Formats: sequence, C-alpha cells, structure tokens
Amino acid sequence: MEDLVRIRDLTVRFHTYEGVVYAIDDLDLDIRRGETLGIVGETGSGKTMTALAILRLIPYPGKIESGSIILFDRSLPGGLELLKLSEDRMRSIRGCKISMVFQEPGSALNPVYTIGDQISEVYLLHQRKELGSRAKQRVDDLLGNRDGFAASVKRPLWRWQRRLYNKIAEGSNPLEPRILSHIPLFRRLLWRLKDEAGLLTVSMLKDVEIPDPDRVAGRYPHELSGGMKQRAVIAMALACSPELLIADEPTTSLDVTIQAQMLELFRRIKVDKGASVLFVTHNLGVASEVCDRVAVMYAGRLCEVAGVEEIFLHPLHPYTRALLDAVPKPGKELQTIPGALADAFNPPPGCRFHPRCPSAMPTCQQERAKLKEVSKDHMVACHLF
Amino acid sequence: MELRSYIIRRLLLLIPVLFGVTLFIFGVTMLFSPIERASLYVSGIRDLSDLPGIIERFGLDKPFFTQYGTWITQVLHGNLGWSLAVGMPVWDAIRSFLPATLELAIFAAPLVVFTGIFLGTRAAAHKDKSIDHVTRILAISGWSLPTFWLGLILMMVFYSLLRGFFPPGRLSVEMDFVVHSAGFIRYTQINTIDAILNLNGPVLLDALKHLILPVITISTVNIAFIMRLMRSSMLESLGKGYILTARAKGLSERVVVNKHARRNALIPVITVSGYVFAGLASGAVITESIFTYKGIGWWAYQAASRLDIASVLGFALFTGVLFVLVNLVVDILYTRVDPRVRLGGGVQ
Amino acid sequence: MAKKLIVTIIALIGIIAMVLPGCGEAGPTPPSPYIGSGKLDGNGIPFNFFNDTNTRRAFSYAFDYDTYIHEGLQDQGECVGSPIVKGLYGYCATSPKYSYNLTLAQWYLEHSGWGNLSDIGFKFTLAYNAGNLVRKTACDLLSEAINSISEKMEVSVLPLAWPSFLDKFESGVLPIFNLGWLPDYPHADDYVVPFMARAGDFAAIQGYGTATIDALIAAAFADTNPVTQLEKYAQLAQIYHDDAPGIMGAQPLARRYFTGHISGFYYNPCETSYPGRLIDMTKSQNLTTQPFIPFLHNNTFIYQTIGDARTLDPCWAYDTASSEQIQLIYEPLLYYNRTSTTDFIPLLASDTGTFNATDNTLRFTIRSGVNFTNGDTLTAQDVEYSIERVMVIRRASGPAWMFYSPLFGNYGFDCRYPGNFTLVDNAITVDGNDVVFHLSSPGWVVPFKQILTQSWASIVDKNWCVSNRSDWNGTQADVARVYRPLTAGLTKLYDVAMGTGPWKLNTWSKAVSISLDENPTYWNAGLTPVPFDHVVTSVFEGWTSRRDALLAGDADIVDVPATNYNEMDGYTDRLNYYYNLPSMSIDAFFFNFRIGG
Amino acid sequence: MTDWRFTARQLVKNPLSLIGVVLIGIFIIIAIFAPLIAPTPAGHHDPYMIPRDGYWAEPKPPSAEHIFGTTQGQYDIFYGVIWGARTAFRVALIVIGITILIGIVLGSLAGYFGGVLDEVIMRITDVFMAFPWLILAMALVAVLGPSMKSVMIALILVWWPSYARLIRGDILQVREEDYVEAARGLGASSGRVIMRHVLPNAIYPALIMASLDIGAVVLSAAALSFLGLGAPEGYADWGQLTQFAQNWISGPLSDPLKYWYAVTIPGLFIFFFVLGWNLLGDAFRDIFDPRLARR
Repeated sequence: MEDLVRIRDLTVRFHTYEGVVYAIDDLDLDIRRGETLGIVGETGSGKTMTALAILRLIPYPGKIESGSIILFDRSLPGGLELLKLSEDRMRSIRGCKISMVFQEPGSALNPVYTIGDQISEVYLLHQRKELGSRAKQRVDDLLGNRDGFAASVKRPLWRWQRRLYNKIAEGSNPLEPRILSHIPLFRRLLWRLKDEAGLLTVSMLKDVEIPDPDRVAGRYPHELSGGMKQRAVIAMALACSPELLIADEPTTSLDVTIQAQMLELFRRIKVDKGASVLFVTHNLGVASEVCDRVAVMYAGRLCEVAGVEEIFLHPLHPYTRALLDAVPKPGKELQTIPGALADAFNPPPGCRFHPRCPSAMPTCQQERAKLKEVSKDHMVACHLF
Repeated sequence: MELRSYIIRRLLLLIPVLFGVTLFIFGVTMLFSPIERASLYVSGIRDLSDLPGIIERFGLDKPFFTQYGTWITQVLHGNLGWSLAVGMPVWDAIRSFLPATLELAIFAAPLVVFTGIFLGTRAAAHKDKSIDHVTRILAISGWSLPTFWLGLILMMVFYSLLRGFFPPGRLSVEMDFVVHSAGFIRYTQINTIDAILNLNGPVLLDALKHLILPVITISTVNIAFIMRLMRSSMLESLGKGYILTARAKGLSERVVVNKHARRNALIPVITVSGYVFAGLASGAVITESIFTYKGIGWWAYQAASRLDIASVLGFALFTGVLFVLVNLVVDILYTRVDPRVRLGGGVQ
Repeated sequence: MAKKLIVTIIALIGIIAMVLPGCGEAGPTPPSPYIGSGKLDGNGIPFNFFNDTNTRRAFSYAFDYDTYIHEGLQDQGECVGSPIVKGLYGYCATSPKYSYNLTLAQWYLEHSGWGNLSDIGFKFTLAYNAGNLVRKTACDLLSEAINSISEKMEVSVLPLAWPSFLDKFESGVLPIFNLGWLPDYPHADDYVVPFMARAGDFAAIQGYGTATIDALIAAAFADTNPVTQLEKYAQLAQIYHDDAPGIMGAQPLARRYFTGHISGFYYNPCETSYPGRLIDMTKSQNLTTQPFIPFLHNNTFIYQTIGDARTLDPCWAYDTASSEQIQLIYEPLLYYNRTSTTDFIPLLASDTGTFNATDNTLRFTIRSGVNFTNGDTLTAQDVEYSIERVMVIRRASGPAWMFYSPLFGNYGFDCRYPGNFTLVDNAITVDGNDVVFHLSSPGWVVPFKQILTQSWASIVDKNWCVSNRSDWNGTQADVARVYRPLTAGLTKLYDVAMGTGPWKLNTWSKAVSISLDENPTYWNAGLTPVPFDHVVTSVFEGWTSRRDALLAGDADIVDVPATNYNEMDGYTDRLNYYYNLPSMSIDAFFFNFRIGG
Repeated sequence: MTDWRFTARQLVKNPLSLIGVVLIGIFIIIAIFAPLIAPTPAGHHDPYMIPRDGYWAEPKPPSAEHIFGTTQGQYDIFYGVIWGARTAFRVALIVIGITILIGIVLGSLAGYFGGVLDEVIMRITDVFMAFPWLILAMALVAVLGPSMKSVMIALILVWWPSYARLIRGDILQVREEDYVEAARGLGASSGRVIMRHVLPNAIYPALIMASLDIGAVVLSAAALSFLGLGAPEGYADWGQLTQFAQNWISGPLSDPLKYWYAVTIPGLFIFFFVLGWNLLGDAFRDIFDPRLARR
C-alpha cells in the first residue's frame, strides 16, 4: 500500500512567556492510503497537535518549526508539500482533501446556524463547479419542458441564470457571480446553488445514518442529541469525500452505546469511501476496534508504530507495555504507570520516558533513541532494541 | 413562550419599576422642608408672606404617603403636573423636548454601534497586531475622556478658532423662521427628517451643522465602550471549537471572522447597545447642557438643578418606561440572533 | 482562599477607616446653628450679638468696599451709605457712608457693648446662596477682614442652596445674611419700608426698627411738599447710617453692548427690558457684520438672553424675561419719558393723569382711535378690566400687591368675598372716556404712575379675553373660577397675547425662542414707525455662545454677565458700548438682631 | 488563577499597563505630598479650600507665583489640581469600598439563598438600574447641600446594584461547585459556607471590576461638580475647576485661545487619572480573564 501522507521530522513548539513547549519533536509518520491509523497516547502527548499540524491549524502561539508533511494526491504525482503551500492552496485542501472531526460535537458546531447551513457551506466552498453544473441542469430542464404564460415570462431570467451557472460550472471563479455574492439582495439570485448544496447535504446526512435527514438539516445544534451532533460533524467532514479523515477522539464525549455505533460508522466509511482515517484516541480499546495500525506517542515523540494485532500481542516499547497493562482486565489487578507525564517545559534529556521507565539504562538519560524497524512494519524508538 | 403574552408580561414589569423609581425620588425630595419646596414657587424674599399659602395650596406639609398618593392619582388621570423649569405641563415638556434628543440619538446610536462593532471585530481578528494596539489605545483614551471636558475642548476649537462654523443650539435664527413658517410642515419635530420630508436643503444643512459637535461628544465615550466589549467577546468566540471546525472546512479567515465568530460575539453587545441607546435617548444631560442643545436631557438638568420635583418625577417615569421597553426589544433581538435563547427562559 | 478574603475585607475596611475621617472635613460642615456655641466664650456668639451698635459699626468698617467694587463688581459699582440709592426719588447725595477702615473697626470691636471682642473672640458662620459668585466674594472679603484683626475672631463662609437659604433666612437663624433688593417703583418708599420699617421684608427678619422710624417713614411718604419730604428721607438715611443695621455693599453699574448698526438706545434705570425700549431704536442698513441672509437680519432684532419668559399674562408676569416680552406686545397707559424716572409720556392715555387732591383721585383720559391687533377698539372698560383683573386673580407672590398698596394701603385681599370685590370694583371707575383711580394717600401719585408704566399694568382687550379666552368675565360671581391659579399654565392668557403694542406674537417655542412680528396697524406708527419687522428672543444659557453670536452679528444684543464685562472691551469696530448705567438694585449684608427669631 | 508574580510580570511586560501603573503612582505621590507640593498659605483654615489671589473674575495666565495661572475668581489652578488629586482618591476609594461591601452583602444573600430574597433584591436593583443616575445624584446633592459627602452618597446609591448583581452571578456559579456541595454535605452552616468557600472564589471578579470602576467613579463625581452640584465653591476639585472655565472657553477674537490654561489643565488631570486606572483595569481584565487562558 502506498503512502497518502508522509510526515518527516515534524517539530511543533509553543513559545509562551513561561518558556518553550516541545509539543511535537522530530516526528516521522506515514499514513497509508485506505488504512485507519490510530494515534494513542496520554493527554498532552501531542497526538492532537499532530492531527492539527497536518491541517496547519496549530493554534497561536504554537508554530511548526521544521519538518515536512507531504500529501500524495492521485491527481498530482510527487505529492504536495503541505508546509510549503500558500494559505489559499492550503484552504482548498482543508475540508476537501483532508478534513477533521473534533472531540466535542457540542462545541464543534456553530450554535447560531442550522446543521444544513453548516454542511452545505462545505459544498458551496469546495464544489462550486459541481453545484454550478447541477444547477445549470435544472435550468435547462425548465427551459426545455416548461411552457405556458408563467414560463414565458420567466424565460429571460432562466436564460440569464443559465449563463451564470454555466460560468460557475466552468469554474475559474468568474467575475459576475463573485460580484453578485457580495451584493446582499442579488446574492439570492444564486439560490439554486444553495438548493443543490442542500440536496447534497441531505443525502450526506442520510449516509451517516441520520433518521429523517431533511428535518434535521433545518435544526440548530442545540436541538440534537450528542450522537446526532457527532454524526452531523462527521457528515460535514465527509461532505467532499476527503482522502484523509482525521478523527480527534470522536467518541470520547459520547456514551458507550453511541460509541459503538460511531466506530461502526467509521469502519463503514473506510470501506465505502475508501478514505484513510487518522484516528486519535487515548483509549486502546477503541483503537483496537477500528485501527489497522497504531502509533503510540509519548511527550511529543513517537514510541512505537505497528499493526494493531502486532502491537497488542507483542508490545515492545516499555511505555506501550505500561499502557497495555494500564487497561483494566477482568481478574487481573490494575497496573498503573509510575510518575507523571513529562514536564512540557523542560522535558527530561535523552529518552523522555526514562524517568518512568522500569528498564531504563544510563544511555537512556543521554541520547534519544532513534525509531528503528525491528520487524516488518513494526518500529520502536527504544535503546533496548 | 408566545410573543404577545411575553410582551404583556414584560410590560407588567413596568409597574413595580416605575413605582419604585418614583417612590424613591419622592422620598428624596421629601427631605426638603415644606418651606424649601414652597420657596420654589416664590420669586424672591418679598413673597415670603405667601409661603404658608402655597404650602397649604399644594398640601406640602401633608404626610409623605398622602402627597405621593395625590401625585399618583394625578398621574393616573393623565396629569404629570407642571414643569416649573420650562413653564409648561410636564407631558408637553417631554413631548416637545424628546424629538431633539431623539434626533441626537438617531445620529449617535448607529455611529456608536457600527463603529464600535467594526473596530472591535478588527481588533480581535488581529489580536496583538498593530491595529489591535492602536484601537485599544484609542478606546481606552476615549473611555477615559470626561464628556464635559471633551465638549468644552471641542467648543474651544470650533467656536473660537473656526468661529461660527458649528454653532450651538438646534437651528440658526434664519432656519428657525423657515421651520416655523407656514410652508414648512413639522411632521416629526425632528429637524433633519422634517427638512428631508419638506425637501428643504438649507434647513437640513443647518440642522446637521448644529448636530455635529454634540454627536461627536456623545459618541466618543460610547464607541470606545462598545469597541472594547466587542473585542473581548469576539476573542471569546474566536476561541470556540466551531471556529476551528470552520477553519478545518477551509473557510477563508474573512468568512470565519465575519460569519461564524461575529454573530456569536454580537450577543452581549446587543444588550449593551440597548443600554447605550436608552442612555442617549434618556438625555445626554451633560452634552445637551454644554451645547445648549435643548433636548430632554437639558430639560432634566434644568429641572433637577431647580428642584422642579414634578419634572424630575416625570423624567424618571419616562426613563423607566424607556428602560423597560429597550430591555424588551433587546430580548426579542436575542431570539433573532441566537436560536438557543427562548423568550422569557434563558439559554436552553 | 478564606485567608485571601479576610485580608481583602480588612484592607477595604482599612481604606475606609483611613479615608472616612478625611471625608469628615469634606466640605465645610457648619457649626449648627450658625453661631457656634451660642455663647460669647470665643467659640460662638450669643443670639443677640448684633443687637450692639458698636459691633455692627465695627463690621461696617471691616468691609472693603473698594475691593468689592473693583474686583467683585469689575469696577461696575458705586458705594451708597443708605438704602435710598442713587436714582431714587428721595436720594440724598450728602448722606454719610462707611468706608473700609480696619483700625476703626478694631476700635469699635474693642469698645463694643460686649467688652473687648478682640480679646474675648468669637466664631460664627456667614451663609450665602450657592452659585452667586459676587456674594461669595463679598462674604470672603468680610470674613477675611475680621479674621485678620485677631486670630480669636473667626467668621467662616458657607454656601447654601437657594431654597434652604430662603428657609434659613425666613426662620431667622442666619446671624448675617447677604441679599439684594430691586425696586418695583423708583421711589425711596420702596426702599425704606423693607429696610427700616418694623414690618419691612428685611427689618422684620432682623428685628430692627422702632415706632419712631415707622412714623417718620409714614410722614415722609405722605408729605406732599418735596422740600420737606426730601429732608425726611435724608433724615432716614442718617438714621440707617448711625444704627448700621446693615452693610450697604454697592449699587452696581450696568453695561450694554449692541452690534454697531443698532442706535437709539437710551438707559432708564426703571426699564425692565434688558435691550431697552426697542420702539425708539433704529438699525442702519449697511450690514457689514451680517454673514447671513440679509432680508431677515435687515429688519429683525435678535436678542439672546439667559432665561425664557415664564408667561405672557400680565397678571402673572413678575420677572424680567416675561415683562420684556409683554411690554413689546401690550402697552400701559403711560411710560417714562426717556431717561427720567419721574416724568412721563402718555401711551394709551392721552394725558399723563390729573390728580384731584380733594378726593385723592387720579384721572386718565383714554387715547381714542387705538385698535388691538384683532381690530377691537380700545375703551376705558378695557383699562378698568385690565387692572382689576390683576387685582382679582391675585396670583400668589405676583404683582397684584402693587395695585393694592396705592389703592388700599395693604398687600391685597380675597375678592371671592362680595365685600372685597366691591371695594376693588369701586377703586377703579370708568367715567365716559376716562378711567379714575381712587388712591389711598396723596403720596402715591408719583409712585402709582411709576407702577402704571410696568408690564402688570398692560392693557388687555376685555372682549377678547372674555369671549376668546374665557377669562374672568368681570363679575364677582366669576372670581372664584380664576382666583389664585396654582401655576402660570392655569391663567387664560398664559401663552397667548394680543395687545395694542408695536409687535404681535408669532411663535413661542418654550425655553428656546419667542418671535414677534410687526403690528401692521400700530396706532402710533405715524409718529414712531415700528423699526423692526421681527423681534426674536432666543435663550442661550452658555455665555460663550451668546458672546460669539454677538461678535458674529448673529445677535443685536446679548445678555452679558458682569463677570465678563472686561472681555468685551476692544470691539469698537463692531459694537456700540453703553457704560456706567446706574441700576437701582443693591446687594447688602443684614445683621440679625435676635438670631433664631 | 491569581498568581501575583504572573500578574506583576504581565503588568510590567505590557507597555500600556506599565504607563497605567506609572500614572497612578504619580497621582498617589501627588496626593500624599500635596502639602509639600502646594503648601497651604498661613491663616488659611481649610486646606481643601483653594486660596484666592484677589476676586477678579477674569482668569490670569500662568506666572511665577501661579504656575498654572488662576481661574475665574482668582483661584490658584495649581493648588486646586494638586489637592484635587486627594479629593479624587478619597471619593473613588470610599465610593468603591462601600459599594463593594454593600454588593457583597446583598449579592451573596441573593445568590446563595435565592428564592424570594433573591427576587426582591434583584427587583430593587432593577429599579436602581432603570434610574437616570445623574438626575438622582443631582437631586440628592441638591437635598444634602453642596459638599463632597453628598456626592459620595449619591454615587454609592447609584453604583451598588451592578456589584450586587455581579457578585450574585458569581456566587450562583460557585455554589454549584463540588467543594461547596461537599462543604454543605458536611453540614457546614450557610454563613460559614459563604464566608469560607463561596465568597473567596466569587469576590475576585468584583475586585477587578472595582479597579476598572475607580476611573468611572471619579469621572462621575467630576461630572456632578461640573454641573455645579458637587463640591462647594472654591473646593479643590477637578470637576469644579473645569466648571469655572465654562465662561472662558474662547478668548477675544485677536487671541481666541487666551484662557486655554483654565479650560485644559483641570481636564487633563481628570483625563490622566482616569486613563491610568483604565489602563490598569484593562490589563487586569486580560490577565484574569479565564477565557484568554494563560499560555
């Protein structure tokens, strides 16, 4: 399987008045086409930052210091260096090629706009052409098979609309509609675009198994249950059938039954949309459910990457082991990881896990361990190997 | 809740408020001795012999609640009393001075609200950039300006340097003639509007010339205020999750700020704008007195400084009503801006 | 957390504790009542402190008259020794005056009836009505002078809001009070009575006056022989000086500033109207200082003042602003001849009145051929009605008393009682085309004529009043309906006016402006053509705006506060000046002989 | 949240707030050393009454013995503004102090016990908020007579409701917090719970608001004196000094700005005083603002 996204020595730092936070430190990671890659780690281990870094949405005062993130898109060979793209190009990728589902469906939706509005926004933004041609189609139908007085009156308008939508369909951002969309009253002349977007929205809502989608489309977020919201958010993310779907703890805030449905949904998406999923979670159980491969992070660094069975059956990195032990199992008393997560401001030198590591060696305190492939598709960053 | 019943319920709230307000003022004025209050009606010491008569006529020596009662019954019969300050019934006074103040408010309020919101948005969108710092400095300075002093300074500049360019009052003598001439119909008493309705250019120009300085004076502080508020509430909503979502959708910064962030940020601003408008309309006492711009605030000042109790009470009633009405409008506006808000009930 | 809270609270309380004592001395808190301990123990004064002549004289010598005139009145004042001020009928130029002389003051204090006051020492408070800066200056001068004589003597100055000042004044608790007096008619009697008669407005409060003085006042007033009469008034002036019941501050001198093109102003101290008599003025046509539309300024007289008229009803108006307007719209029987206060010209009367000593009657023949602006002709009945109307309605603290005193020698009575009404009715009778006033004393002839010149004596149209305004219909039965209205708004002519005067009311937007138009059918137009087509009086409280209007030529005259006189010098290019115009008002200190009434 | 070291560093780091601190510092010094900066002339009874140099109405320009010149009535502007600083501080501290106390008492009662008590108190605040405060203050001052005391009383009367509301709001939030519930669960008396657990966490917003308000209070007091309803004539008070200049805004045509000093100087003192507090308060708001969490 070829890579979809290749992250190389990515470094993200937060420059705050209290000092520099090493959120991500020299991270190498590949996301393969059509796979679900899980990123697992404690809170603050930098998994969310990795996700945001791919979208270049690191919040102020964070900054991507160095590294490269390459998106291999079928359309353009050689791939795209995301970190070198102009902000405009980047925007055209966000929500279209790469989209994201956030942890809190409640806060992820804008309370003052309807679900429909917020989803069709994506279409209007990224799929103008399609909408344009669809709208043109409609007008053509009208021109073709309508007659009678009313029609004859409307015809000129229709013709004009046709020209308009045609331009839009041809893309290259024509002047006329652009001007129109800025003039409050005339803006509504483009209503057919909205309609089309609306239709797409409803079908998308149907896809994410929302009952009675066209009613829901008209609802405001606060009128929906948590599960519904999350589905809506996912629908929004899938709107333009992205190549990569980043899901940041999508299930954490939901109760168990809903969680199950969500995971089911994600599996399905992967199957029929063929999209790769970057699944960020702190919950190994969940990860084992959905992921093909799992990457374990600790204090901004990658500890171990491997296929899901592999990592659950033969975890190598002491931290991974500790994590697995920390998962409560029936009839086995719970292991906890000694010590606390490394201080973000002055992290321990060498391997950041060594203060908590049961099998730490002197070298661990000096030099950091490189990520090396110990067996097929199984990489570990630890001096033990 | 259904709109009509809600409005009715809110209007019922008027009663306790107005009752409290008037009762309180009445209490304050009762701190005067009957003679002191009677002496408002005599011209000089030659008439001191009349004081007992006046006290008796107006029942100024009656117990507190008797006097308050008589006043209330008066009001319920639609008689707000006589305004000594301007020599006409209080009700007429309100009617004849309100247009001037409304005119001021009509020009000031949009200026205040829109400038404030615009600058606030810009500042928040470019937090810690130069524009943010500039606007912030402007805002804090404007916020610290004593209105009366600003007025005086403006007068100093525009009366003495550019003499007669922005004259005081509401109209110059000439235009006053025109306005009172038969050909000119005073639909609203609001000069600018009347001028437009009568298609009379000179009057319009003259009225505007008289308006500029008061409007500037009254707006400065409020603009600063709204701006700061808008900035902080913008910052708040820019920190929200849905902004990240919007960005992740690939929306341009302009859309993110102006569509997704602003509408949420407006909610607290609306309340304050309501108060600001109420403040403007309930009389910019200081501004109007400085520029002898005879609106309701000027009247209130004259009344209060002459202890014209009837007028002060009337004015208090007026502001009370205004206050409650503005609150009502604000609440209704809420429901338009924020779908979560239900009339009566708070956020769902 | 709790600790933090407690600390905060303590801090707050601490702050307040620190600052509250300071707040204690915030604003001069008066020794109440204003005479400190109330005993002559160095910390106060006894209630009858000023019952001692030498003490009063000491204070009279301790007031710096020259500084008061120079700085308080901006050099616009003259010192007068007695209440009979310059310009009054009965004024005596030779009557003695006090002058600023600290050594004399000290001597009198040391030889006061209380012993050596500069050793004993005393404390009391000098109150004035807040906002009146001239009086503040006067009080500061007096207190500083006294304090400077000996540190044992301390006079502190305290502002009181006008209502409470009147209250304190009336209850007689102020040891010394500073007030002004403005005559209603320029006759010595209108001064000596309030200042010296036991029942007088000031004297009564002070507790000053004796039977002999009262007798002398009566005699002086009734005396028809000018020579002896003037002697008597001179005598009264002397008495006032010797008793020193008050400190005569100074008689202010007024100024007027007109735009250059207004001419014909002459000053009459009894003229109520600030701009003078407009009918005699003219406006030159070269309008160099006119930036605006000429057609209007040409023949419009624009006057900017500080306060709006309260009413246009002659029976209510008792304030300058109202009288100014009323006298432009209405006319009285006669008026002062130019600058004189004792020589008259007939207006609505055809003569200046003939006095019949046998029955004390004053008879005027009504001018014929005079029309009101609504076309009605002026009749003797109108005159009778106008005067009786004022007396019958008799609004509280209004001008009605000014007819009662000359006609009955009292301050008025309630005409709802038939008996009283008949008296009033008979006091003014119509005889063909003549109106006859039955005076109570021959002494009243001149003062009564003076009273007849003022706004309250304006002649209204009876028919119009009764039919159009449903005003008092002239019968006793109707009196109760109109008697003593509570507010100006309740009189029928409150905001309308229709007279014989040279101008007629166009619009009155309250508190903003009054504009009058020329009366096209003015009876006297042949002799004195009406100079202005419009007269606009607009109200501007702010001095700066008034001043700039005057300098820009937007106003022909504005009210100039005495404090800003000097600022107005040096505009000879555009202004006409009139200086040193003696007013008849006076500000004075009055000693309270028995503090606390 | 209130890490004072952090606060201090922020204050110093932000130039604006630094200016604020400096301004306030200067005014504090002025207020404390007023008797040294502008000594009261001998035989002058009340130091807060501005000494007059004669009684002439027209202001006199700055000169050797009157650094800022004299205003209408020959009151020494310099003396006035210096001692005016004391007046300003006194008014501000007393008003704010007392207002906060009232606010704490009523606010915590309303917020903690809720129900009828809450309703009543809130209705009362409604009344006061619906009130034309300037007019109320004017009426009060007129009744109580011209003195700083009446100004303060008036201001306190119109100021307390906002604090009562603020503190009530905070308490409503805090009382739901777990540790308060816990304390209640342990059967602590309400008074104890309020004092030990609720107030300490509810009061800080009020204190910040106070720092924001000091400027506003001084402004309002000045406005009152400007309308001639505050200090007695000649009292060292910035607002009144400004009022004295009201008749001297424009000079003769030849020299329009002749009396600039009388108009500008007192106003500038008010402005800078208020500016200082507002800058400080603004910084506080940013620092303590839980939304703009520290990064």
